[in-house]
Amino acid sequence: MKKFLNDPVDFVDEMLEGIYKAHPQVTYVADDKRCMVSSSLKTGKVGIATGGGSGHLPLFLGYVGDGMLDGAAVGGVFQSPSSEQMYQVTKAIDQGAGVLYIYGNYSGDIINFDMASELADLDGIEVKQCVGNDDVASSKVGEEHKRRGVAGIYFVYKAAGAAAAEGHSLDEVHRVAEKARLRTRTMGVALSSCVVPEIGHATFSIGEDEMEIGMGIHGEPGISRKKLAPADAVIDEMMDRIFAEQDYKSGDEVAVLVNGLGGTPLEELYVLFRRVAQLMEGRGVTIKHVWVGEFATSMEMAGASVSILHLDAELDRLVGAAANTPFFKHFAA
Amino acid sequence: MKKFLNDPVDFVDEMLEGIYKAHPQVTYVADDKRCMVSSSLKTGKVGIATGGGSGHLPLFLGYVGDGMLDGAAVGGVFQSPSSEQMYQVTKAIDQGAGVLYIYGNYSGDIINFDMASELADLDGIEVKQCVGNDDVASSKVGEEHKRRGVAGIYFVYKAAGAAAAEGHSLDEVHRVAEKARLRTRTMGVALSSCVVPEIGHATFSIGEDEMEIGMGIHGEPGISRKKLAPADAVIDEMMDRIFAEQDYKSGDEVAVLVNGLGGTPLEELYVLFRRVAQLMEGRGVTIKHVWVGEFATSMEMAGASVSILHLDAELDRLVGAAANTPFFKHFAA
Amino acid sequence: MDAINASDLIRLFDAWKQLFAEQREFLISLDGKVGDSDLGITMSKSFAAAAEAVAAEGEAAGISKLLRTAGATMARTAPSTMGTLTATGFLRASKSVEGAESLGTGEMADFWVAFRDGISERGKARVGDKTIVDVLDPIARRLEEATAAGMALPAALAAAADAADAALEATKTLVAQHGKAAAFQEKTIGLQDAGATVGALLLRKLSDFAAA
Amino acid sequence: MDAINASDLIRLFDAWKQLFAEQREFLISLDGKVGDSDLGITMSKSFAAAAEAVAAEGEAAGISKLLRTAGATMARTAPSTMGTLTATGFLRASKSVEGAESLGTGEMADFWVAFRDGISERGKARVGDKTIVDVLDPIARRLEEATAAGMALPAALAAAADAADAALEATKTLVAQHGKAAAFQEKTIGLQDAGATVGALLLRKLSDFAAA
Ligand SMILES: Nc1ncnc2c1ncn2[C@@H]1O[C@H](COP(=O)(O)OP(=O)(O)O)[C@@H](O)[C@H]1O
Ligand SMILES: Nc1ncnc2c1ncn2[C@@H]1O[C@H](COP(=O)(O)OP(=O)(O)O)[C@@H](O)[C@H]1O
Ligand SMILES: [Mg+2]
Ligand SMILES: [Mg+2]
Ligand SMILES: [Mg+2]
Ligand SMILES: [Mg+2]
Repeated sequence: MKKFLNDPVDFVDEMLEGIYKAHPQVTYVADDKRCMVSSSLKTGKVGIATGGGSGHLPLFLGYVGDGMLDGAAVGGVFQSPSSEQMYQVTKAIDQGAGVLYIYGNYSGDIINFDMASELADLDGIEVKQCVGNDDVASSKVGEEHKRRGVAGIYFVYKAAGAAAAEGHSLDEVHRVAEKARLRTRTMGVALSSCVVPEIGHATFSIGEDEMEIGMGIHGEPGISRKKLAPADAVIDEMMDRIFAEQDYKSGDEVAVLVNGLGGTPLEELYVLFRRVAQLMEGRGVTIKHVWVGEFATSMEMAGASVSILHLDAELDRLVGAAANTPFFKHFAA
Repeated sequence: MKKFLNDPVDFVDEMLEGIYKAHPQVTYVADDKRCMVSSSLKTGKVGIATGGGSGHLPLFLGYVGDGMLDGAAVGGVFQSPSSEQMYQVTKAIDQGAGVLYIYGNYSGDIINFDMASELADLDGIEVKQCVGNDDVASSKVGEEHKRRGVAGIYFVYKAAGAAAAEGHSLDEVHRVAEKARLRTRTMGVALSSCVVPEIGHATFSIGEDEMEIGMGIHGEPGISRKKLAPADAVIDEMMDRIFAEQDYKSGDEVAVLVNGLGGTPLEELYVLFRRVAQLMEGRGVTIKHVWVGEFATSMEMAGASVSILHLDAELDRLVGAAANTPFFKHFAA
Repeated sequence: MDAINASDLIRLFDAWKQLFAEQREFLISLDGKVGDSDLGITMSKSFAAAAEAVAAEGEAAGISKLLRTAGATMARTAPSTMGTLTATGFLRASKSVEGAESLGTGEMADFWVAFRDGISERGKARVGDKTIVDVLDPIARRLEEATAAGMALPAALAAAADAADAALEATKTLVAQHGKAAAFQEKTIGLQDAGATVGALLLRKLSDFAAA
Repeated sequence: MDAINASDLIRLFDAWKQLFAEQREFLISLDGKVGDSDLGITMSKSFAAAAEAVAAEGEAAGISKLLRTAGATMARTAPSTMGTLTATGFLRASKSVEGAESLGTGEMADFWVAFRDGISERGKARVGDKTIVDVLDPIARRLEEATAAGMALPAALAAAADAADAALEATKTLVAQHGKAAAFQEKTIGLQDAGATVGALLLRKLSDFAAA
């Protein structure tokens, strides 16, 4: 294991110490660094909380800030935070308008967020949930409820965060989040494994010339493992899957996120985006918004994912709105 | 070699195609994608050009945009762009107020920027140069002119870019750039090699449990290769070198950049920053500005660097100013 | 022993703690096959924390309170799927044995019925879904039968542990429906479920403990 | 041959192109020891481009114009340190042989003196700094001596190539002062300079070419 760390057991908490020292825009509650909240909560606004395991920066906590989320419960590496931590975050960010949970479709997180919402309910805090399941590779059409949540959750955060910032009600923000969720599709590909600090060795092994299409962000298996193909062919295969699911007609508009899993250089992500843009052009689909970079990682895993959000006028406005978090900044056009 | 690419020979140009498709804020001149300029040049403003090899994104071209640079000549992976390309960029960004070159201290770049400035001079364009040499590890005190330019050039861009945006003269912008350069120190550490696409194998080899302190961003040798130490000890050793060079007194203010070389997860960078913050606190030095992330990479190399800019009131104002480029966004406080 | 009292319970948690310390690498690699390798870490952590918490609380607290402490501690320390499910199991078990001074065969049956039901409600998993529920169900049923038959605790637990082992073996034939393993679909056939392994290990250690 | 004319020069560039195609891996690994491994790539690229450019231009352009085209092409194709320095060398050589119909011993001396001076000015490197200048200097001086002594071209170039090889060998004793290798300081002792190797290879091929 080649990592900058002290005792692996302290990894997450030392990372959090670094984050709080670097970014006064965020703070924590309940005397627990793993209960992160924005330092400038807006009264009357719908609160948005997320949560999940560490090891995916900027996911999840990185999106706490203006125009995005209000709080995040932080788990150990690839582990769910506790229901208690989620509940503490919920209490802290509720500004009377209720709280929306947006997180990924993993059993540990679901079980804990469910427990947290029961606890919040006892306090009279209204909670709604939106469970990201954008990973096309993880289950077939008709079984979308089994799909994992991966990088596409960024679009859900962005849209719901902007809607909440505009002052809409919990029902409205929840509606927007659900719409963004249902219109987001992601396909990923991994080239190498990550190493969980407390485990100390690669989560899985993969041949020097192999790729795995559809692999999950914790190393969950994908659809096919085969010889690494040229970048264009990799994108073609991934986009075929996405195009097969939703009807992108000429004149439609989309937002595109090309996400690096951690170990892949930014240069390569742009080579991948180039091909995505060619395919969209070929279909007469306009790319209205583009993000290329690391938005949801798996530690040092080499690989990438492509997420497509099928826009309508409302989503176009919301994803284009300004946002300013320690890890994500966007100037409105 | 595990990379997303098509023909390695096309790597840089396909990356650039992706960048231009993604970011209309930048465009190119002379019918050469490698001559990048901002799409919204401001009349009368001092132009700032940079240039250097590819493989370091967001360096160099990523800083072309509002509040930062006006143009960048783009070379092959780890190769200098040509003097002709630099000259074309220079001509395009000159708005009558002259052009400042800011680039790293590498012989290929120097030779070519020298040639370009001779060509620009023939056109009556006034050119000044600022050659980044922040890498403390690459030469001893008294031989600073031999030091390599690494991630700390970001501070020079930021300060000079803000000064140019404020409307100062070439002499003034050059003075600010030189001040930022002289007050910036960087130390780096590498854990793994990068792979140049056209070469196809690791540039250097390093043991599974080794680190190299002071390694350059093309794999140039560092000061010492030894067993990977705990994160805090690595930072202590690196910061000792920086503290030995400049007198940081209690009450002083600094800006800190913890930069990932490409393959190191963001989580680890925050563990490193935590220790930097502790050391600064121990000396009574205030960290006024912090950036943690990838600012100057070496493709997929695992490793990190720490750059310290010793602030004065002017630099404090300039590095804190707003900036908006495709790869770097900063909201003024 | 014929019944497990509060002081025994504290030692039992210590035995479970050691068990999962020993099984850490095994569970990591088992979960690694069709999951994310964390199970060995979360189980060793959560049982270590629970063992320390009940020891710190002391036998005077009584069985129900100790189980509640164990569950709450586990929920805090290892909130993974299995961590939260086992926490839920102990919290429900705590409720089901409220007032009991010790756990004989009957109380033990109540304990594991509540444990099973809590986990299956929280996780929305049914028998046959290839989860820990597949071993918890025969454990609970065997203990209910043993209670009806008036069996002594050690024999009842031995029978339940055997049933658990058999049920664990049977998980090999199933396709995972929940958690990270669900993504592997047909590939999970032939593999024993990791969570079910935890359930069988828990019971075997409990049976050994009661037999000693 | 006693002199190299424009048509020969085009074939010479083709020979250099093949030379650096063959030496690509060797130069990559040589530059990799105390540099960034790009030298094999830039040299094979720049000479391939130069050879094609001069062939496309044709012998009618004359020697000086062909050299100018070669230099300008190299500057565009491979603007690394060595790429730009050799480009500068050919551009200066072009100027120094303006009007010459062919390159005999005297013109060849002018060529390499200009080549050396151009590189040394552009790179601000002196003899002993462990760069290509260390082999260019004896090459230029040996050709000047050969001109004074009235030697024929093949013999003059053979002598210059021998001097280059000896000078290359001698770079092993030096400490690098320029470029990426400078960072390696004492560690560069014992290694021959990569750029100097390019200089020696250029001359040896030129000598072989003139001898054929
Ligand atoms: N919804 C569920 N209900 C009951 N048990 C479940 C459920 N999901 C997963 N499990 C059990 O949890 C085990 C995996 O536990 P764990 O490694 O903690 O999960 P994860 O790493 O996915 O959070 C599985 O082997 C299975 O027995
Ligand atoms: N300033 C200089 N003047 C002359 N030659 C130089 C200079 N700097 C480097 N060199 C030569 O260039 C060679 C390296 O060339 P190259 O690999 O292209 O450099 P880089 O990769 O550093 O751009 C060295 O071996 C040396 O001979
Ligand atoms: Mg990375
Ligand atoms: Mg180079
Ligand atoms: Mg698991
Ligand atoms: Mg080189």
